Amino acid sequence: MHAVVDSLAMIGVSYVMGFLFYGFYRQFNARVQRRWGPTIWQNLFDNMKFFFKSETLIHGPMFFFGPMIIMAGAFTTVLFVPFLKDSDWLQGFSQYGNLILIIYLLVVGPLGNALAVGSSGNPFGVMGVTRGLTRLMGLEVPFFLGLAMVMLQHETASVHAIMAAQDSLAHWGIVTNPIAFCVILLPFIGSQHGAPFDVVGAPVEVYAGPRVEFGGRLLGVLMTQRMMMSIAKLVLLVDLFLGGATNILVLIAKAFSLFLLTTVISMVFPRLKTEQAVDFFWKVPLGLGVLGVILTVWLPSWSA
Amino acid sequence: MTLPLTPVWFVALPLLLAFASPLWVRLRLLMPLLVGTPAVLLLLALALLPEVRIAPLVETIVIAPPLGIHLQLDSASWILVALISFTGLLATAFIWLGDGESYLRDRRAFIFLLLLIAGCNGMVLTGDLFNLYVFLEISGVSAYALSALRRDAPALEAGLKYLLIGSVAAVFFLFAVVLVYLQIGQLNLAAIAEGFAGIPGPMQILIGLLMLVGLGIKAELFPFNFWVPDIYQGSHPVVAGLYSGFLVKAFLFVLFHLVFLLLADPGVAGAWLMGLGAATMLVAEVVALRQDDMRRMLAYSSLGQIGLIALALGFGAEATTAGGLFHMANHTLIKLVLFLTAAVLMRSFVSARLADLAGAGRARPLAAAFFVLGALAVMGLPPLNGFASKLWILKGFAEAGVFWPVALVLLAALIEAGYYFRWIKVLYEPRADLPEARAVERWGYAPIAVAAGLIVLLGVAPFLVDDLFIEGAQALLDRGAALSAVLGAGS
Amino acid sequence: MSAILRLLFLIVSLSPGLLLLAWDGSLSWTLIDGVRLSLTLTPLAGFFMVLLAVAAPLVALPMLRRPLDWSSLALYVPLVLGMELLLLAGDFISFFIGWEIMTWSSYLLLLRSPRADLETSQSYILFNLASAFLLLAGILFYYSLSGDFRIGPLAGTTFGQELILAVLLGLAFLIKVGTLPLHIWVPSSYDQAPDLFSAFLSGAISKMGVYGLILLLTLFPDALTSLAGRLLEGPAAGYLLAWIGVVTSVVATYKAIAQEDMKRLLAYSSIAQVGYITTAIGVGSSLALAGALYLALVHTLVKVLLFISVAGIVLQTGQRRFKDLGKLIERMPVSFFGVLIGIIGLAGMPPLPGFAAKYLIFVSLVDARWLLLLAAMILASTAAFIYCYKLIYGPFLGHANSPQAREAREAPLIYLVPQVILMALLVLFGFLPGLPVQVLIDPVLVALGMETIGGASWAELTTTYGGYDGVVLMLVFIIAFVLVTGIFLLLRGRMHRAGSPYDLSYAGEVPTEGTPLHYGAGMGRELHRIPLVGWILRRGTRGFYLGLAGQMRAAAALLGSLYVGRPQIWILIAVVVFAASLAAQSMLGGL
Amino acid sequence: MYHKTQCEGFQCEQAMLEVPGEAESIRQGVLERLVSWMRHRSLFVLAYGTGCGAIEMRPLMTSRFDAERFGIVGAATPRQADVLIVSGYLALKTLRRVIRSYEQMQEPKYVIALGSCTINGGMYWDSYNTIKQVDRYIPVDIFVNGCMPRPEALIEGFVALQGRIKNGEKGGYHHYREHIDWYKANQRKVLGDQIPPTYTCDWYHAGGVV
Repeated sequence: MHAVVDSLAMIGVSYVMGFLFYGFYRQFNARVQRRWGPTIWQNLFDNMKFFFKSETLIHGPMFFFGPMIIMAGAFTTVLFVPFLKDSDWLQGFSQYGNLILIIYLLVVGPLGNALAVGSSGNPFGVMGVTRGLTRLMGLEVPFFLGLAMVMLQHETASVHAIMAAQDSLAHWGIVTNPIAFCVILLPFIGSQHGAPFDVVGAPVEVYAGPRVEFGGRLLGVLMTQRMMMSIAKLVLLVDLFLGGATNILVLIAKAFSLFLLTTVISMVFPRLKTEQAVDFFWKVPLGLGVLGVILTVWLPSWSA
Repeated sequence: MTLPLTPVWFVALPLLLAFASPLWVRLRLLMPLLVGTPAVLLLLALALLPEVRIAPLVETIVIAPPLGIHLQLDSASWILVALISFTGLLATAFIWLGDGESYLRDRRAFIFLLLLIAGCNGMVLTGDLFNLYVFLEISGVSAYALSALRRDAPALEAGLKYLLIGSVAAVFFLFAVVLVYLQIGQLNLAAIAEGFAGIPGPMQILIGLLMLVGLGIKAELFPFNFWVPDIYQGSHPVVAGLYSGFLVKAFLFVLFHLVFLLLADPGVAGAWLMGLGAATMLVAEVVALRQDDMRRMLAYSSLGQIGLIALALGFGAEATTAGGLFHMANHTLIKLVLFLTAAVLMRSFVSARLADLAGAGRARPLAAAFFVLGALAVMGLPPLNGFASKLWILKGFAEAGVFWPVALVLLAALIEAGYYFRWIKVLYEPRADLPEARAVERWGYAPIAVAAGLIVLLGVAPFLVDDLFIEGAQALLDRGAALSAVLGAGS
Repeated sequence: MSAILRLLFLIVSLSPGLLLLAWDGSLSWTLIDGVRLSLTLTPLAGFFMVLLAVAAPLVALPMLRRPLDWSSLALYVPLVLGMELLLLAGDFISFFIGWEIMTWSSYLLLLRSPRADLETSQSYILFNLASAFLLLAGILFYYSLSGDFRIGPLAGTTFGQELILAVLLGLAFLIKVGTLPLHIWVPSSYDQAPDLFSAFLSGAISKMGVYGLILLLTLFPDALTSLAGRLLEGPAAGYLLAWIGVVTSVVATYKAIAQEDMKRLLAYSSIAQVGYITTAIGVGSSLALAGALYLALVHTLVKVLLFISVAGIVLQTGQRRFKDLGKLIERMPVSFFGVLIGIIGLAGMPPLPGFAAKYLIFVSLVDARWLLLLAAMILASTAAFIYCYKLIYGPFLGHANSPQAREAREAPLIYLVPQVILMALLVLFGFLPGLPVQVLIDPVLVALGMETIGGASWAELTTTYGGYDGVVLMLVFIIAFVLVTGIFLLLRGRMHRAGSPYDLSYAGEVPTEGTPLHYGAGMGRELHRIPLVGWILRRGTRGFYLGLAGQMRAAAALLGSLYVGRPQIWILIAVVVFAASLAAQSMLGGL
Repeated sequence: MYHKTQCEGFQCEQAMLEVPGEAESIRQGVLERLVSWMRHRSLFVLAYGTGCGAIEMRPLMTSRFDAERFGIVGAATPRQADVLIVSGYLALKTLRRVIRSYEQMQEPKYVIALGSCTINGGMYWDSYNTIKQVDRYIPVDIFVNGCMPRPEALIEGFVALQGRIKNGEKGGYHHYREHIDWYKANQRKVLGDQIPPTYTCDWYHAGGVV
């Protein structure tokens, strides 16, 4: 029973945080561009509107199940990320998983959806999927390298243990392992479909995106999972680098500050083409990561 | 002449039968006798085996007291004799059963085939340098004639070329014999062996080189083997199979027999022969890569294997020598299968060229299967006999800690695979317009099947025969024992 | 008669399994003087025997489809028996015999395909024989060191000797597994082999190289560490091996993405997967070896599954290129699920066991502190998503691009049975990732003298870095899926299916059958624009090997010109050689 | 292909073009009111830039006019869009695409026609290949007249549309469904064989107009 309530709570929290954060993002974006911008609830409205569209077109069973898989993937991801530390609540099933599992779970859904895109038969959609996978290929390398540095630092892949090790501000990951944080930051924005790297699903401008054939309620599902997935990633980073959170308010504050940081970075950079993005990931964050590995792993071992 | 079972029969029986050939023609016994003679010789060899394993049989037919024919059947020469008889049996059986070309079935072929067997047996058995020369000429002459049997231009050309080069070889060898006789005054090998060390060094070298060139030409070692492909290609595949099967082996055996017998320390000569063997092997395998005629390809492949055997025997360790002898036997079986298969394919498709044989494996599955088996065996792939003997040789090298021959042998095997598998691939080429295959007598496959069966059997269970080869190697290498057997214990 | 033969064939294909159940004790006899063959079943070999026991019958079953190709069936028998011999071998000679029987029988099986061309078959056999001969050289060297052919740890050897041995045997096995730059024979032969046999090539035969590599480690007293000491937390010699493996995976993955043919793609993906295994072997810790074995298991299941599915597609459509297929999802649903499960396993996605294997390897890399290797491996395994997607999109999704693809029917039952079995196995291992660890891998680790990694239950996969629970993961995912679908269907609103596959939002245009809508062939082409990937894809080793072959032929021509058909030259050469050596002797020795 | 009802084509034009009654007050439940409210706050626009109107639509999204504050954002494909803007005159070639895009949108869907050309052909009143009255071919919810109308006018049009959505009034798409024969006949008249494929309206063949 506890597990059920807890799971529902986690899903609810991540959804609410998701649309609020993205509502804020849109408003903040508007302010930076000297506009009013929509209300903070705008994402909820959009989402709900799609859920209540009276017509939904599908292209065969796989097309229908794709969004279901991605949504199930999002739920699973959320449930395997511990939201709070030293608490019975908002844990989900995180004690049965670990960091590497979470990283892979983040990709399960999109791949399931890729099947749906493919079965629609729209070449633009498939093009978008390919771009998405290409970007993933680029960002995953530095992202995972950074996570590996964290895992190595704490000698565990368990998020709980990593969180528990950061018991004071001085032991926060961002303080003890700043290189890993820097390595992860940009790929993290990419994985959030954030601005310089968002050509894949570029919302309005590019016809070729994975969502080209999705409309109606299915599109609502896709929007929902993206918001939830983003929150799961944010919380994960909070757990790894900002010492986790003991209650929901702290969690929101920490996640929000991280979100603000990524948003600010997103605001000021122009969009990259997919291959430019990949090249960038392999040059700058990965280069930094290699440097970090040499500094934190090789040098100590040689000097020892 | 009281004992019916003596080594003399190995020479005498084929000679006698050959000279009485008009009678057999009259009695229509030509074919049965052609097959029967080697069969009888094989039985004789088997019957003599227990005795030979105890001690070498030495037989002297005295013509006039210092002159005489010395025959010596020890474990090593027994292997060769048995091999010659067995090969002769299979080849003649193929000629008889396979209902082949008429020129192989007439009186002349009968005579020359039996003479070839007699000559080779004699070469292997003789303990006398001059007789060695005589038998060498007998086998040589019959071989020239066999090459030219078909009497068309290529065959005659091959025969003539063989005659020329064979005569040169014989001349070199004769010079050597003359020089030896001048120096020592003896022609008995054992006696020569005793006195050889007394010859001045430069003369030893001269004699050695003369023999090397003479026998090297005959035994197809590298700088002297340029004639081989032409002759093999010009001759009928069965005849080529005999050349590759036992003629070369006999010469090779003679060469090494002389080396191990005459020289107290065969190290230097062995090293030379190893070098020649390695060169023969590598050069032949490389050249074979580009051959488009099956007979020619098989000729080069045969050269390569000869090189390997020379390499193994030249090393002079017991394991390599035993392996080398074993490989001789195995290679004979393999080449017999391959050449007889080539004969079948040539008869079916009229040509032996690569392009004409494309897809032949689908029209003649059995022949192609034998070819594949032979090819796998010759490359030394388990579980076939080529593997067992190669392993034995290589193990010998490894035991001695000498690795360059191992590397060369394996490299050569790899190159060999390069062309054999090309042929296999082409034989099984999917082809819409399969060439029309002419009918082949099914019984012709029987000798091939026997050889193939032995290939598999010796590959799976080489332990059945390995004692023979170890004893053979010991007999070949043990100079003292050989000398004492002839000259008496005191010498 | 035919029925009996087929039954016999099936029994042979089942023989590895029977052997596993029935074998106890050992067997030995003398081959030739001083060479003694001995057969015994070690736990390590037993593990690979399990792979063979899975792959052999499952590949054999579809081969029984009529019209029967008796030659293939006949050749399959020595192949399977040879591999059994190879695995049972307690000494290197029987190992080599098994290895060679496997080599030539697989080559002859390869020739059964009408598509096999000369270049492919030659490269297959020559590389494999090169591997075999290197192996033999290594064995002989081993023999000269230990004086015995029995497989066992060496003692009292010098660094140089160990290095030579490791290089000889290592090269032999690396050729077999197909690591860079010795992989050139893999793609074309997997591609051109008979469709079902490709499954066996990739699923079982390539694993023998893996077996050899692990066996190589056991020859040295302290595995790879004894060779060159330690680097960070792993063996320094293994670092090199691991990089070979990772570079192989990266390059092969990009090559796989660039392929336009299903079987070639799978072939390159095999190279990449085996590259991971090589890496793990390089790490050499107990975690890594467990990962390597696990991945070998998963790869066998997955590749047999995928190749059989693909064989079914090829059988029913006659097409093998992505651009000629499409939209088979409705016509071949079982095959679709086969490929789907297959690629999930191949990509290493949770919850299928491919993830468990990769997890172990990743953790072992972190544990060894080889983070750069880890990054490169992540690169390969993420890029693998692209070809996995291509593999399922090309044939099954999108639009049917050829008449055959439009009219294809589901593959015959005899093709589907192995697929269903393999799918069930993969899903089972997805639920219970600890099952293979406890049942299959731990005994091997024990035998190798390493610590075991089995967890408390079959559902768990545990490492020192933490683990995960397969049952919980699967259940959460399934419940979430059911829940989401249920809630979605409860929502109000009309949901209907498009009236035509061409009802696409296509910039207001109306696509028709003639519109090039299928993106199968060109997928991944844009990766060329990424500098690193473009650089990799523009390179290949084929030119080098063709050049080598050309040089060999030139040498053959040069040496062949010695063999002219003129007796006077033969005599001249003989005389000149005679004179020259005489002269040389006189100069050196003073005649 | 399409059933004849009472009349065909321009015979019954006037009847068809009449607005179906002045916004009769529609009774809505709580949930429906909520849904309507959500819908009116979120409009995804498929901007079909056929004529010069394309130039006027761009500023709408930018900082000066900022349509996003009304929840109006662009959509890339018709599947995701709620509102189709026909911005200016339609040539025959573009008409076909417009119809196709409209039919591919998911209901509820609305059309805003921009500029005089969509109402009566405007300056192209005598062009041989320009459509004069767009609402003969697709149902238009809001006309925004002018040549061209300024973004302010467009925003006003949007707000009017939002108002109608909020009140739960029946959108033009109902009209399209109910009078599909008439629309299709008109489309066929000008497009002939080039008429968009009928499978997008498969509900029609599936029996019964909802």
